[in-house]
Amino acid sequence: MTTIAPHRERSLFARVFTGPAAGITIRRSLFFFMLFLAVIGPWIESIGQWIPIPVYDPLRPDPFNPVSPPSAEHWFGTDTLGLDIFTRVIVATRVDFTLALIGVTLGGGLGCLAGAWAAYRRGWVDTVALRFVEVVQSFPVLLLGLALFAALGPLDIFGPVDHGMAVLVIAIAMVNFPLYLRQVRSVLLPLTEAEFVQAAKCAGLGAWGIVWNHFLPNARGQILALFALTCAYAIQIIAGLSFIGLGIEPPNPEWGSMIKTGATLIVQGHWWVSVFPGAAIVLSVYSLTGFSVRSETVIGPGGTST
Amino acid sequence: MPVGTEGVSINSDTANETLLSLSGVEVTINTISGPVHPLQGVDLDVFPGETVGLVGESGSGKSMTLRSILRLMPPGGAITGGAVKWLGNSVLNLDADELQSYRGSQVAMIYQNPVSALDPMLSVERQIVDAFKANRENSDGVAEEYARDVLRDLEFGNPDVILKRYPHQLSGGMAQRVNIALALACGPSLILADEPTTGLDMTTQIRVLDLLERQVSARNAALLFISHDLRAVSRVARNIGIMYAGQVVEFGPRERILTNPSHPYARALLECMNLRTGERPRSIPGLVPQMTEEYNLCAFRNRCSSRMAVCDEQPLPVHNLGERHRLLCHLGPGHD
Amino acid sequence: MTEAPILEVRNLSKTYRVRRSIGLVETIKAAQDISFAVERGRTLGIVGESGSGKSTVARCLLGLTPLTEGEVLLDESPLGGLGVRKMRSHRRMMQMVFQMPQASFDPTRTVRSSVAQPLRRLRPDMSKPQQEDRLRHVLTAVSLGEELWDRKPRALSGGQLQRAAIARALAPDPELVVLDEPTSSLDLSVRGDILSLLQELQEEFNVAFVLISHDLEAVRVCAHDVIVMYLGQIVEQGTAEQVFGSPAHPYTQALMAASKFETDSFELGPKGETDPTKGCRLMPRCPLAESACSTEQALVPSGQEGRMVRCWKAVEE
Amino acid sequence: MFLVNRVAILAVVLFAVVVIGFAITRSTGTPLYASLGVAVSEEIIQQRAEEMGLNDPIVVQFWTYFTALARGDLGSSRISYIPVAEDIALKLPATAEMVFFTLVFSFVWAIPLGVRAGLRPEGKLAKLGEGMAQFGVSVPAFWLGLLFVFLLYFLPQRIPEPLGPLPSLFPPPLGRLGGATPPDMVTGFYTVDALLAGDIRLAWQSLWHLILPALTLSLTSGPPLFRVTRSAVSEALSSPFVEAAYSYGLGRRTVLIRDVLRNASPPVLNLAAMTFGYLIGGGVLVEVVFSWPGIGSYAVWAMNNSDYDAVLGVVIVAAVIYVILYFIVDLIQFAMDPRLRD
Repeated sequence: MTTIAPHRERSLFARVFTGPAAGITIRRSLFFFMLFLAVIGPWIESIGQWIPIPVYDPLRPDPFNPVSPPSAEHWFGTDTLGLDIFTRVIVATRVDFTLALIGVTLGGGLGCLAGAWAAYRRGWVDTVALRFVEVVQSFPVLLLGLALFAALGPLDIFGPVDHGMAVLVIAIAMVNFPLYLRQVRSVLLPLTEAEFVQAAKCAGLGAWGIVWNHFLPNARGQILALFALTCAYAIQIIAGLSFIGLGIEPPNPEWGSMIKTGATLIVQGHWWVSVFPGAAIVLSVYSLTGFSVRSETVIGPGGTST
Repeated sequence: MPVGTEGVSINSDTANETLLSLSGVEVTINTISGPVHPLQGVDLDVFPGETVGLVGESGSGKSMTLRSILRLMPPGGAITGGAVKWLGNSVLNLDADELQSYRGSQVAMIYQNPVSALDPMLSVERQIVDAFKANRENSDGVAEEYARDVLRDLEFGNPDVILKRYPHQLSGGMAQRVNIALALACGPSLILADEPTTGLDMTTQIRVLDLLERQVSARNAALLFISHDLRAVSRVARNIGIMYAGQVVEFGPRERILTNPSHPYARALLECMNLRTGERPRSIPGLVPQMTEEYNLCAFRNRCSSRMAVCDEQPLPVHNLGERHRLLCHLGPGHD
Repeated sequence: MTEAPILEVRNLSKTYRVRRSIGLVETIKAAQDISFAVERGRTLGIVGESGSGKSTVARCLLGLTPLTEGEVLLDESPLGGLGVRKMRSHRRMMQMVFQMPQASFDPTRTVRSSVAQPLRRLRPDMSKPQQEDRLRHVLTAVSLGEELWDRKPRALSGGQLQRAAIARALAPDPELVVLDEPTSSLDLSVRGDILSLLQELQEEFNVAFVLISHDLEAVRVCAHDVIVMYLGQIVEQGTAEQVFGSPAHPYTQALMAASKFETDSFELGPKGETDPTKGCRLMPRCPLAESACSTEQALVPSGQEGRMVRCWKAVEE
Repeated sequence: MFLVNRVAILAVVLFAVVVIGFAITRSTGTPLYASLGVAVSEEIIQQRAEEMGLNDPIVVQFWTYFTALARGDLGSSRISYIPVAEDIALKLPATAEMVFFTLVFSFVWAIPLGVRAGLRPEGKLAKLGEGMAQFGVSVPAFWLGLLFVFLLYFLPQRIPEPLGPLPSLFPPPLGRLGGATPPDMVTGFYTVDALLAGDIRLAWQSLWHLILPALTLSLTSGPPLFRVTRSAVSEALSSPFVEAAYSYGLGRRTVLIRDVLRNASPPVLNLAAMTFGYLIGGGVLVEVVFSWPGIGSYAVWAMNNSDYDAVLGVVIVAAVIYVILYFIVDLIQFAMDPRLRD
């Protein structure tokens, strides 16, 4: 046979959701499970009436039942206020996932555009973009969050939006912007001299035409891999900031603030208050990192992707 | 050391003993998208001191042939059949230590991309000295002296300056001469050259090629030179092999291959090379085969103008036409 | 010929400024004082080694990089500093085929969509069905099998992609196509294929070519007129018969000998580490060099029309 | 030339860091509200604004801020009235010591495993390394710290008869020494200072307190080091010059050390130094979990007391340390890589 085998074009979906390793499959099922929890979260109490799972109002304290260990009534036990941890872990899924998603999409989207633009224009635009990235990334992520809260703390600029959540989203976006800028730029920089870009110029495409029609599609795989990874990373940041009391405040259910509630209890042996929400973070992050096609894509310190 | 062209003599003295002999060498590389078979039965003999050229298009298995001689396989690759013999001993049975002393001191290689074949972090001197010392027991002083000499041999006007340089400070032609120096420093009996002049300017190509040939013959070493360019090969090599789809389909003395080749592919290639004004340029219809399958029948038959019924039925016969002229084709020597 | 040439280049120069560091700018003269003209429906060959500036000239012609000096006239109207619409009409008249077929197609798009791109952008005067007809016409003209049209580039061989690239260049019906090393990354068995295709298409579409190549054989067979370049300058210029039949410049002679792998006729010295800025640029390598060469360059427009040799030796002969 | 460039870049980045610090400080609506509270009359605000120079042009304000910063003045805490710079200077060694040991632990596990995984991508050790990396990436550091406290401090005490109760493997998460008197300040590293004072028991005790926080941070900040080492080694291993080195008859060991490790080390060193710089401010949560008296805990404490000058002081100091380390990394690379020297 001398003909070239017919080329099979795998859809984006197929490329993301099928992989050779079984571990990947497990992770992806896990991801859809977490996604499912995030969707049903707010209705968990009414769902509890139909199925035999003990769920409660995530915000109603039970003063007679504080810090009780896991049992048939409270699968994950209760915290100092007697709130049911099982219910709260589920309800918090949506909060963490949504904030991560919005923040990453916002910062990442802008970062992609800026990165593509920097790669296309090169020269001083590129230099300025790189220096900007360098400056932003020299602030440790959590301290950057801290500073944001310090700066925006007394200001009332978000109107009806929850102040803590808004600042969290801004923090996530700020962390992700340079990440995406850098990644997209590094993928595209070699393409600026590519002949198909020259060909597109000969075909009369302008700068944005090339960025939109050629650059971003070619960075798509990288962006997708980074997206899952940075969402995972964002969940950790949200939980971390809430753990030191910034962002989402108790008694609103959020994994980080729930761990904070249990932090002082754990030296006394009341492990369940912190352990279960922490486990939820681990599972979410683990399931999300399964989407990163290349495990070489690393988010290093300060979110430097290497 | 002149070598006769009478072919393999049975009771050979050392001069006529085959230096290197490949017979039926097969290589398989396992890739993510399935196995690839770049070599599918390569036969080749090299005698001491002679220059042999291999010509083939991209994907014909030229580079892989050189790598199989040194047993340097890419990840996932393995020699899955045939024999590689050095002075009658199987190279495939060498253990790690033997392999290390075989590489370099017996056979050394010159790479296609001269700059990336040099370690970017080490000076030219360090690299030549290391190659020299790896193959001969000598002190640093001798090695440094040798490094200077070999660079002078390779027509570097100021060896001391070049020795202190790093690879990125060399031009393409200079880097390729440093690569040649490295191979010579090992003191091998056979030098493999993988398209050593392809990336160079035309006017530089010939210089480097001639230099290579002169230095190799001055050291009584043999040279196995591969290229996609028949003209480059014919400038240097006395015997020329034509590769197609992982096999040497025709092998013979330079004059025969250049003027009257027997294999239809070799003829077509010559036609393609010689463009004549006023005539439409020739080409070979069809595509180069992909090496994802193993060919039991002739791999060229779909593009061949002399295709016969037997080509689709029987495996290729080997014709020995004398004077080491060898042919893999159903047509045989007798046609037109 | 009474008709004006489709392309005329007058004294084109291109200087690149390379920033080595803060405050240290190096200028590189990639092309110097280049003048030539291309007649309609004919082929001009530009030969030279790497660094000779032939690709720079191509990029200047296409407007991919601005000229430093000089003038490019396309169909008698100057290129550069034009409005968007004018630029588009120039792009329509002049297209390009690149060296690396794999790299000149966006890996994420189908061949058909890449080939259609200049058509859609540059021929807004054509209706959709007209564009579709034109697309079929050019893809068929380069005899690219219809089953390959909707594949991604990596499923095609180099030769097939180069056919598609030629189709893409011809799609908006240009007057001139610049071919930058169209065969140098292809196998020998495919080279003839592309070259004969170019000859056929020139007759069919009556298009002019600028064929840039280091492959002297290809230029000899395809080109009507030839320019030989060395280090940014034209060293010899004339018809194909003149240049290949009786090469006058030492560099041309060396190049021709080298391409046949024969050096018995003429051999150049090794390439220098630094290039001269004054006098003849070939001087450090030229065996015929004499003192006059180091200060001045000779420019010899010989008696024949369009013939030029930049060498003192040629003056004496 | 490279050096000149890097110094220029260092200056630019440092300047930008200061500008951002200034912008954040001014955008808070503090320093006024921070020092006065919200419930004050308009006249007092105006008066204070005049005193603090807030009515000056922004450039003048920036200059004041900039010159103060150049003198090391980061403002004063509005709780204790101690200059922020003094507080930070006091707490920085604790953080530095923790980060230093973190890096020591990472060098023990991440880099050897990374080299091994680069050489043998399918081997057992490669899988172990990838497993650890995967774990470290997924687990939030502060939660892992809590888990360690529970498993290694609390649980051993509760093992029932006849085995237990056992003494805790590690001390309670209460700072650098528990209740003991710190050694005389020389370097600020308790382990080193105790040894200098000849008090081996104290050195041992401070090391003992260091292990859990450093281990926690090492497990969660080590994965990038592992992965970068792995990919740097495997990239070097597959480069043409390594094949060429083998073809000249150089031995495996020689090639690995001479070519592979040498070419793989710049990105690894780079990342290691950046990890160090990053953890100075990035270990906040672990400091909180272990009540470690470093600058992270200080920043959180200040935040909870709305002591914004202190928070910003820590942020700026951490960023500056990071930038300077980045610069030092460049110097190291400059020394190592001949390609940068031209």
